[in-house]
Order: sequence, then C-alpha cells, then structure tokens
Amino acid sequence: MATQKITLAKGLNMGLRKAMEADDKVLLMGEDVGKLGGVFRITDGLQKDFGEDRVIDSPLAESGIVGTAVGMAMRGYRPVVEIQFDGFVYPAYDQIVCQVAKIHFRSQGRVKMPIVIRIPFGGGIGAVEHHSESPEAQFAHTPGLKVVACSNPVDGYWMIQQAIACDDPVIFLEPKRQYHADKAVLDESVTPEPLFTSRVVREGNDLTLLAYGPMVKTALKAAEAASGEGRSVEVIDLRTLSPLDMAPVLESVRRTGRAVVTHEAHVNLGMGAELAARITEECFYSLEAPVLRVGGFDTPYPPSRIEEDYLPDLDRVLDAVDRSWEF
Amino acid sequence: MATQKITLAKGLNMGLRKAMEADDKVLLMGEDVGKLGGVFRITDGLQKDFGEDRVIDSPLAESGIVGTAVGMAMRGYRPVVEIQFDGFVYPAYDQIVCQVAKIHFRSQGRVKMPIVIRIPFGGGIGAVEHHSESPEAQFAHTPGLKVVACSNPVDGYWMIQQAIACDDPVIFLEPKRQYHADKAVLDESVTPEPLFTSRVVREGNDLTLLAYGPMVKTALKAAEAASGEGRSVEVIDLRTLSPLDMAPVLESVRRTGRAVVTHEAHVNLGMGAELAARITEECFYSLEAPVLRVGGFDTPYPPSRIEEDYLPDLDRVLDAVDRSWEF
Amino acid sequence: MTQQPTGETPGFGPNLVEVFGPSQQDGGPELIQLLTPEGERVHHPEFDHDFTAEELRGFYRDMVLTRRIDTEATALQRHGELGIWAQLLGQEAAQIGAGRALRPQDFVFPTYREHGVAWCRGVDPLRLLGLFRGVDQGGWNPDDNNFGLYTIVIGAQTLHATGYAMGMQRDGVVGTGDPDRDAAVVAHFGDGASSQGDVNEAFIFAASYNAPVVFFCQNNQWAISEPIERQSRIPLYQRALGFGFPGVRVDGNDVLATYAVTKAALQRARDGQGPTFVEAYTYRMGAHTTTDDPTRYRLSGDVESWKLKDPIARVEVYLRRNGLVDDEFLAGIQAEADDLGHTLREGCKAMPDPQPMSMFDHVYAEMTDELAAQRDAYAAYLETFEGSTH
Amino acid sequence: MTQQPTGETPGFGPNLVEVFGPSQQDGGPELIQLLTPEGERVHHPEFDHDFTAEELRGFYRDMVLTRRIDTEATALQRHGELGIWAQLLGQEAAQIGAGRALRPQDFVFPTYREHGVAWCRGVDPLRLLGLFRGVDQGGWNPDDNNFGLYTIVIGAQTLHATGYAMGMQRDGVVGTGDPDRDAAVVAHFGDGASSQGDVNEAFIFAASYNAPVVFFCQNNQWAISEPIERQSRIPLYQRALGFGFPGVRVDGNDVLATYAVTKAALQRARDGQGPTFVEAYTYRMGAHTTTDDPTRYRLSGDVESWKLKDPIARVEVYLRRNGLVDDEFLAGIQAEADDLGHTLREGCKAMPDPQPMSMFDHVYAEMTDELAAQRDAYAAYLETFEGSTH
Ligand SMILES: Cc1ncc(C[n+]2csc(CCOP(=O)(O)OP(=O)(O)O)c2C)c(N)n1
Ligand SMILES: Cc1ncc(C[n+]2csc(CCOP(=O)(O)OP(=O)(O)O)c2C)c(N)n1
Ligand SMILES: [Mg+2]
Ligand SMILES: [Mg+2]
Repeated sequence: MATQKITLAKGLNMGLRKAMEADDKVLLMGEDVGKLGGVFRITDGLQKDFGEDRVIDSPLAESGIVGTAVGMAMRGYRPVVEIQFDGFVYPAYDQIVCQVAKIHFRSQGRVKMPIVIRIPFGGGIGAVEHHSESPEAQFAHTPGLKVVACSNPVDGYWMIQQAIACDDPVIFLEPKRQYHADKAVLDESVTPEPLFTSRVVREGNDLTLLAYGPMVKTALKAAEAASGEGRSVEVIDLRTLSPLDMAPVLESVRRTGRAVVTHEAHVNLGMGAELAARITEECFYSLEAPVLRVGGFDTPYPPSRIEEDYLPDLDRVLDAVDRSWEF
Repeated sequence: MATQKITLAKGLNMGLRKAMEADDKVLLMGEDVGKLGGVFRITDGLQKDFGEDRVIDSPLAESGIVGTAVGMAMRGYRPVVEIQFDGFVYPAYDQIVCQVAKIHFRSQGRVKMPIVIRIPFGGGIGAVEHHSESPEAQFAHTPGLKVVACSNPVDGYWMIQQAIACDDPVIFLEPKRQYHADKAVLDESVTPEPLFTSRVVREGNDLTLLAYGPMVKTALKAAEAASGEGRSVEVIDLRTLSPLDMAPVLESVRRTGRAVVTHEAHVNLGMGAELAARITEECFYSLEAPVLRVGGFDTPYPPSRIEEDYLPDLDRVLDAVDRSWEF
Repeated sequence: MTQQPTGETPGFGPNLVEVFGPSQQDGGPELIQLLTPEGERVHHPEFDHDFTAEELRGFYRDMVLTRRIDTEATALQRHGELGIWAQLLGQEAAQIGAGRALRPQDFVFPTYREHGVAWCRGVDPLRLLGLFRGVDQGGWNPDDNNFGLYTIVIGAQTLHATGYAMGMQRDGVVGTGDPDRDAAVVAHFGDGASSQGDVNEAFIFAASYNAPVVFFCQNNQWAISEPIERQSRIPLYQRALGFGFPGVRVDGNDVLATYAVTKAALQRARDGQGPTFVEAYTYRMGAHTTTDDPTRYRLSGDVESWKLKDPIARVEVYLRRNGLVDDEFLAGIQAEADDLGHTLREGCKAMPDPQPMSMFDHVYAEMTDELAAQRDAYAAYLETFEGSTH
Repeated sequence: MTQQPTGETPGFGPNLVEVFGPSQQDGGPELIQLLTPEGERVHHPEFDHDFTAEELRGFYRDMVLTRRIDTEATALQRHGELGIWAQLLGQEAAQIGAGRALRPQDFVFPTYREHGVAWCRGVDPLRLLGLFRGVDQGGWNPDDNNFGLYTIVIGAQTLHATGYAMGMQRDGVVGTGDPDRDAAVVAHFGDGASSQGDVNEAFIFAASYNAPVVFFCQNNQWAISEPIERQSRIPLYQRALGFGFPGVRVDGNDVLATYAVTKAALQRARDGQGPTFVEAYTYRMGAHTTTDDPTRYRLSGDVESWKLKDPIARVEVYLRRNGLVDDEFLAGIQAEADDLGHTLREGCKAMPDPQPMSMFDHVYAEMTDELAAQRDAYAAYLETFEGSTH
C-alpha cells in the first residue's frame, strides 16, 4: 500500500470514507456536511459518493441532530455527528449527557449507542466568539461517554475509524487549528495502537509534559526548547481523555518526578485538575514538585486579537517547566 | 427580632420573601412555582402574596425559562429561576454557559446578569433517574458564573438573599435531601458572613475534611466518629464552589497536613479534582499524604435501591481518613 | 397585565380566530368522536371503522386491566413498595386506542406514563414497576416488543422516535406497499412537553425528512400544576399545521375514535406520507404522580365533570346495551383483573434489589480499565465489612 | 427515499396543501408587496402607508449607505483588517424597512448580520467592525440605542427578546395608549434559525404571556449551504399560526412593504395584542460570510434572477420616474457613501487591539479574589519579558 503525505483534515476525511466503506450502517449527520463538505471540508466529497441518505444535511438544530442520531443508533445505525464548532455543542448537551451517555446503562446493556460526535475544538484561528472553545471537561465528567482528542494527521485517520468502530459513544475532538497546518506521512500498512491509549511522543527523564489535541505541537516545541537548556522533557500525547490511560503517565512521572499538564481549556476544573489529582495520589513519594497546570485562563475566551495571550504558549509552558524545577 | 426554628425549605422560602420585599425587581420564574409553590414547596405562598407577575409559572421548557430570564435581566429585573430537579437543567445549559455566563464579559460590563438559578441537587431521596444529579462541576468550570451550595437552614435563608443581591449570575445549589431534614435556629439579628466565603464548621488539627451541600452533615458525623478514635478532624463547609475560598482551606491543610474532599458528584473531574490540584500546589511541603477524594462513582446515578452504595457515606469518608493516615 | 388578544387588528389578514379558534372547554367542534360519553355510537365522515364485537370486548378488557395495573401500583406506592408512581387514571382509552392501532413491526417511544401502551405491546406489567421501585431504570428489552424504555426528561424521546423513523426509511420499510413490512413509529408525549425545544425540533426533522412518525400527544390538560393554557393558547393539534403536516384532535376518552385516528395516522406514515400529530384530548383524573397534591391547584368540580366522560364506563354501557357482553363476561374480566392485581402485588414485593456492584456494569459496552479499578477497589472495600453489620 | 407527500390520504380532513401550500419560487401569492422589482408602486388591501418623498429618499439613502458599510467591510476583510464579515448584500430593504419602523423606546435583538438595523438605530458603523476584527465582542452599549449586541449562537436572542418584552409588560409600557410610552421588541433571526429549539420556545413563551415582540425572520433562502427546504416544507410565516399568533410574508426586497408590515406588527405589540411573525422573503446575494464559498452549493442562475429584484434599484427607479430625486441628490448620497467608506477604512485600521490584561476585566461585575490572583500572576509573568521581544 502506498504511503502519502496528508493533513489532519485529509486524514479525517479519508478515515470517514474508510469507515463508510467498511460498514454501510455508518452515516454522517450535521449542518452543511453535504454539498459543502462541512465548513472545514472534513466531509468533502462524501455525500457525492455515498448519497444523501448516508451523508445527511440536518436542519439547524444541534439537539435535533444528536437526538435523531440516538434514534438512528437504536435502529442499528452508527451515526457520526458533526458539530460545526465547539461553541455550538451546548444546545445538544442535554441529549448528550442524559441520553447518549446513559441509554446503555439505563437499558442494562440492551441498547448500544455507537455514536461519534465530532467537534472541531480549540482556538488560535482568529475567530469570533463561540468558535474557539474547549469543552472536553464538560464531557469527560460524564460517565458513559468516552472522550478522545487527536493531534496529528495519522492519528486523525486511524482514531476516527476506531471511534466509529467502538460500541460506546465517543466525543471526538479535532484540533481545528491543526486541520491544515502540517502534513504527515500516512502508511496504512502500520497497525495503529488501540484508541484508548496515550502515547509517549518524545522521551525524556527530567519532567513529564502532558498534552492533547492542539497543545501537543506546542508541548513538543517546549521540550525541544528545554533540551537546549539541558532539560530532558518527556512529552505524552494523552489522546484519550475519558478514560484516561494513566499507566504511561504514572510510569513517566515516577521516573521524572515532575509533571506539567497543558490544555487550552480553562484551568479551573479542566483536565489538568483531574490529572494532577490522580498523579499526586499515585506518585506522591516520587514527586519533586506539585503537578503544575498551564491552561486557558478562567475568563471567557477573549476577542481574537488577544487570544494568543489567553492560550497557553511555548513560553508559558516553559515557565511552568521552570517553576517545577525551582520548586 | 425573635428567633425561630426553621427547616432549610423554610429558610429558603423566607429568604425569597425577604428579597422580594426588599426589591420589587426580584421575580421568580419556573415550572410549578406558582399555586403549587414548586414541587418542593420552596416558593409556597409567594405567588399568592406577590402576584402572578412576580411569581411566574413558566411553560415546560428550561431553555426558555433561562433565556427569558436573560431578557428580563437586560430590562433591569433580577430573576430567580427554579429548575425543578438537577437533571433537568441541561436543556438550559446552552443559555447558561453561552449567554448568562458571558453577557457581562461580551458587553464589557455594560450589561449585568443578576440572575439566580436555583437547583435542588443531589441524591438520597429514593427518586427515579435524573432526580439526583450533582452538576456543580459543569457550572464551576465556566468563567462568568458563580456557584454556591448551602448546607443548612440558616445559610439557606441568608445565602439566597445574598445571591439575589449579587450582580453576577449565581448557580444556587440546594441539597434537596436536607430540605425538610433538620431544623436550626434562625436569629435574624446576627450578621451573616459574605456569600463567597467558606466556613470552618468543626475545628480539628489532624486532617482537613472538605464538604459542601448535602455532604456537610456526613462530614460532621465522620469527624465526630473519628474523634472517637482520637483523630481530630477539621471540617470546612465550602459554601462557595466558584470562586473557591481557598484561604481557610490552605490555612487548615498547612496545619493538619492532610486533606479529604467529599461530594456526591462523580469523582472524575469533580470539585475534588480542583481542590486536590490547588491544595497540592499551595501546600506541597505541608502535605503528609495526597489529597484524597470520596465521591459518587464514575457511573450514571444508579437505581435508587442501591443509591446508598453510590453515594459517599460516613464509612467511606472514614475509610479515606484512614487511608490518609496510613499514607 | 399579560393581556390576551383583545380583538382584531386591522392589517393582520384573516382574523386569526377564524383560522384557529381558542381551546374550547369540551374539546371543541373539531373533536373526533365515535362513542359519546353516554355510550352512543356516532359516526365521523373521515375517520371510522367497523368494530367487531371481539375488538370492542378486547378494548374493554385492555382498559379494565390497565386501570387495575394503575390502581395496584398506586396502592403499592402507598404501602412503600414503590418510590413513586405516575398514574394514568382517565387516560386508558387514549393509550389502548393508540396501542391497539399498532402493528408488530411498528415501534413505540413512551414517556413515563404509557402503561396502557406497554400492555398492548405485551410488556410484562411487573417490568413497569422496576423503575418506580428503584430496582432498575427500565426492565425490558426495547427490541423484544418494539417498545422503548420510559423516558423521563420531557420530550427527549420525540427526537429518538424521529431518528428511529429515519432509520426505517433507510431500511426500506416505508412506502413499499407490503403491509407486513411497512412500519412506523409512535412518539408519545404530553401537553406540557409540547413546549420543549426538543419536541418542536422533532416536528422540524420529521417534516424535513418526511419521516414515518406519529406524534401522539395526550393532552390531559395538566403539566403537574400548570394548565394547558400556559403551554398553548390554541388547540394543540394545530401546532402541527405550522410545521407543514396534519394535526387532528380526537376524543382521548373514546377508545374507538383514538384507535381509528391513530390507525389512519400510522397507515399514512407507513405509506410514506410522513408525520401526523394526534392530540388525544383527555384528562388526568389522578394526581401528577403519587407525590403530587392536585388540590393545591385545581378544582374538584373539574374532576367531577370529567368523571362523566370516563373512558371505560362508556364502552361498558355500549357493550351492555347492545348485548355484546353479559355479566359472566364482565365478572370474568374482574377475576382476571384480581389475578393481575395479585400477581403484581406479589411480584413487586418479591422484586430483588439490584446488586450494589451492578452499578459498574453497562456504563460502557466496552468496560474501561479505570472504571474496573474503581469497581474492584469498592469491592475490596466492601469486603472489609464482611461479617460486620454494614 | 425520504418521500415527499404523494397526495391526499383519506381521513386527514382538508388536504393540507389547500390550507398551507408549499413554498413558492417567487414568494407565492401571499407575498405582501408595495413596490415591484420594476419600481411600480402597488397597493395592498391591508398593509399600506402614504409615504412622503422625504421618507422614500430616506430609505434610499439608508440602503445605499448600508450597502456601502457592507462592501467596505467585505473589502476590509479581504485586506486582512477583519477576521471575517457577515455580508448583508441583498437584504438592505428588509433591514431598513424593519429598522425604520421602530420607535425610540422599542428594543432590538439582532443576529450578527443586522448592520442595516444598527444603522437605523444610530449605532456608529465603526463599532460594528470590532467583533469581526477581533478587538471586542460588541462595541456598543445596548441601552444607548436600544439595540442589543450581536448574538452568534443561532436563535438564543429570540428568548432574550421575549424576556425583555415580558419586562416591558411589567414596566407598564404596553397597551397604555400613550404612543410615546408603549413599546415593543423586535427579535431578528434567519430561516435556518427557525429550526432551533430556542426559537420555537420563544414563540411559546411569547404566545403564552402575550408578550409585545415581533419575530422578524429574514428568510434569505439559505443557512450557509442549506436551502430553506431543509428547515421547512411550507412557507415559514405559517409556523406562527400553529403557535396561535399571526404570521405574514412580506417582500423583503421591498423596503416600503417591509416598513409597513413591521410598523403594523410593532403597533399590534405595543397595543398589547401580542406577538407577530414577519417573514421577510429575501435572498442572500453574497456568501454566508467572507469565508464561505457558495459556488459549492448553489447555482449562479438563482443569484442572477434575484439581481433583478434588487432592493435599492427598484426604489431608485421609482424615485427617478416620479421626479423625487435628481442627479445632484444621488451624487450627494454617493459622496456621503464615499465619506462613510473612508471613515470606516481609516477607523478600522486605527482600531487598537485590546490590552491583553483586559481579558480579566468584566468576567464578573464583582471581581473574585481567585481571578484577581490569576490576573496578577499573569501580569507579573509578562513583566519578566519586559524589554525582551515577547
Ligand atoms: C426536562 C424536564 N423538565 C422538567 C421535568 C419534571 N416534570 C416531570 S413530568 C412534568 C410535567 C409533564 O407534563 P406533560 O408533558 O403534560 O405530561 P403528563 O405528566 O401530564 O403526562 C414535569 C415538569 C422533566 N421530567 N423533564
Ligand atoms: C447554535 C449554532 N449552531 C451553528 C452555528 C453556525 N452557523 C452560523 S450562521 C449559520 C446559518 C444561519 O442561517 P440563518 O438562520 O438562515 O441566518 P443567515 O446566516 O442566513 O442570516 C450557522 C449554521 C451557530 N452560529 N450557532
Ligand atoms: Mg399533561
Ligand atoms: Mg438564512
């Protein structure tokens, strides 16, 4: 099988196509996913090839989209829902946390909910309000949902297929500012890791830096910069936010004694809080410093001209690395 | 002024009445809040005394209730919204996190949102699904909202008035299983503490136990039981969940060296995560053990016949106290 | 201060009241009826059906047994065996009419009150009690009887119903002309539910995709303490017209009419002609649930006047007057009801509590390591009490 | 496979199509018009108004200047000065008609596209750019001009509008008969928005409380790439009838008709007669926003045919033909437009970026200690870069 260089957008598009080819119960639903191919073109060309019954332009109503997806799932389909932007998932929040998340439990396992809810998330694209949110904690707190975030084209390709194959509902977070940012080589002959695993993306011995989605790139740059100062930073791409795959994280922190978590979401009650709590509980005697968090501030996402101040960046991550050291 | 013994339900009812007497811009809105006085009778008698224009029975639509409350606030009113049960707040989640929370910020302070959203929360009342949820973390993660939880009749009386007087939106959590559980003496001549403060409700030296809402009672019992085993447990009723009032917490933990947080909400990404992260960061060298969390399990709220297994109880809190000790 | 329309405003076309009248006390002239409260069989130009004696006796039996389920469950709640119960008293005809109009391949999405429809679908009535007893959250397999689980969040199931109907379209079981194949969905909901965004979105999706779904609204006049006027100032069935599909109001206390209308609506859906809104005009004779106290908000006179429209009494009068039943038949049904009551009582009390550890089951189809660890830790913790009184 | 209605089903009363026809290409016979695309003044039995020359020239000027704001902003986006821009090209008449029908005491809840209404309300056009440039999220005080901030979450503002109108009822400024006192609210939204639960809930609340609100829907035929048929299979204005209040469809490219109809609807609201739905039937001539590419989903022929219905051209023809304007007047407006363009260009480029630390302001009316601490820590952190290139 030939290898090719793809963007994240392309990887997701290819992955969706594969999943639709593999199982004709897979349907795409959402606003503008048809002719337009979605505002980010992730579903580009799919309606043309699979028809209007499998790539469904929905009325403009997110609760309706997710709620009808629930019914489709009950009828044996595997709907993949696109939410146009992170900030527009909230009208569907009730259906997601009270229905999608609970129906399998409510029915004692009799009714499966193999629904994937794709959400382009995060900021840094110069957009207006509600287009740069990071709602992952609001889903990860909800039992019954699984939450993953991809960070690169190759993961995008595999993870979307794995999420669709999963019999549980998956909130699938796509770092929108990475859609067209970088290319990577996809080799389809390589077997991917399982979906709900984290991955060490750079090895190191002095500090463990945890990131996911859009922050993985920043984390890698920070590790590179830190290595210039003689600090060996291990970077873990969490990939799965619920469940968390703590084994590689704990193994790493036990070795390094220090951890920093970074995400675009607000610090307060963000994923960093949970990671800090778990790491501290499991590695109490290995820690040289408390787990530090570098996230979006606890303010609404600001106007885009100052979003780079809101978002954690290389310098703020490095600052946290320094603070960990100095502790 | 005479003192009297009141339940939490009575305290809230009296507090609402006071607030309505003090400011005729205060309105109550919600399902069944009128003649019925709400399913928990918290608004009992208020429509009769203040009329249908100030105690408004709403159509059965939570987003509509909160959304119209936003408009009322823009027109200068101070709406107090009742959500019938915790599990029914989610249809209004979009209006709460995207509008109520953000309008003051969006308008650069020009438009105030003095809305109180009252939510009877928590379990232990033998109810069916969606009637026993603890959604606090889903609100506390959202900048722009303030989140408080009362735990006793006297606080109920004062805190609801303070919340209504606050110019920011307040999510006001009421531990429904305490509504009619205990009576306390209300002395109106005593000046209450400010709303956004935590309170040490039992002093101790060996471990700090943090609780709020329905778990305060359990925490106090646990402290009592622990004292029988010679362990001096300090109990703090957090009262405010966003902002957190960390000063008394940190002061206490620096003294005791140990902390346990308990709440009914799911452990994963619950308030305990944030408290553990902050305490560890601020008291790293004082901690003898990691901050331990005792919460609802990371499962949907189960059928009520086994809810006592789901909910943290005296024994599970004591177990955590023991585990902290043994660390 | 919240003024009602004071009349005609020049410039607003056909006076609204001419098109859509306000809700009328007795259901209004648009009310479709085949059997009057007095037990007179009347005919309707569009909706009618030749009922066999067998069918009529069947309806009667269904309603009597359904009422018995309801009264037993209410009693069981009073005796502390159930935490709560949502009574259907007065709504038997609406539910049996709707339930009996179904074909096996149709699928039903109920609220929490559709005990009569469940009965028609063959769900073991004992299974209905689990949710209210707190031993489960729905004790039947939806696919066994094509009857979904009770849904408590108001209106949520109407979207599920619409999505399920969209699935049927994709399965090619709509509009084929094969009566054993063509299928449709019924979405149940109440008058209060009609105000929820989800319900209105369900109308939009169903209309947009022309989905085979019947929106069956039991307008029992109350949403807990709020009268229908708080939700709509015109008859509810007219809501559908604004979304571009038909709506009809049927006497929900008339099992014949409800059956005939639902059957026609279902056939329309199965034929590929899309959604229909059926408003079953009825009355909640009991409290909202066993924890409610309706004396706080409604007049006993209203309840009394509705008693005269009892759905069972009118069928009994008709059957007797026409010699379709005799005392023996009626006594037989009473005996059956007593047996059912007994079975429910005993069965309910014998329902075991779930195992505490079961709360970790079925959170996911594919269990996660972290939840398994939480479960195991709790199991180990519980073991420390082994032998103690915990 | 998603079949459309194939005909009449026996048993569903008046055939639906007789009551509510499907949406028609040219807006249908129900379209209220006072000025044809060809610039002919026509009359309407119910909605009419004697326009003074002054008024007509005013509309013309408003539309030309509004279009200029739009083209300038579009150009500014192309030059990188704005992140995005939501164009109103083609919708000038709908917005100016609606905007000019307001009285000072009325209040407006816009979407993100109501630049023309903002103009009528006296909002400085430069302030509109802030949101799209990313320097603020709405740069005006809603109370200065009774014009709310742009709302991006589709439909959310319709509930705010309804609540605001309920507030007006409580303030006693509805139905008093005093024209300087009685007030109403306009809620703007699009055809796509009509599918959102919130919008339908707004209809329910407004009807239930008889709130003084005009639901003004610009049906520009598109919600990004989705045509109106995805949202409704009957004309949108008919949605209102199902909620129990009047709906009308007006030619949204006809500023005269839009003005007359909105004015009547507002008066109805101010008089205490409750909500009205006005569907302004128009067309989005441009892209959804500057980042959209409509060639992917619609035919250029459609756009061409709508060009013939241009809202400005028809007024110009009428004014010229009737000698109400001369070249000098028109040139004067062009000059005014050029000035406005210049002001916008220069003003936009000069708009300062917000101070980074301002993101901590106004999160709360009463700042919290924890946020203040976060702010101070960030300020201290920034100071460590002082003098560096950060
Ligand atoms: C979203 C939501 N809000 C509130 C409730 C609480 N609640 C339960 S039943 C009910 C009234 C329902 O009225 P209606 O739809 O007329 O059905 P009925 O109970 O009369 O059968 C309410 C408000 C709920 N279950 N879900
Ligand atoms: C809740 C929500 N979902 C999705 C979007 C993304 N979005 C922005 S505009 C738009 C289309 C709106 O169409 P319409 O209501 O017809 O208004 P128009 O843009 O045509 O003026 C969509 C889907 C949004 N802003 N909010
Ligand atoms: Mg009802
Ligand atoms: Mg549009």
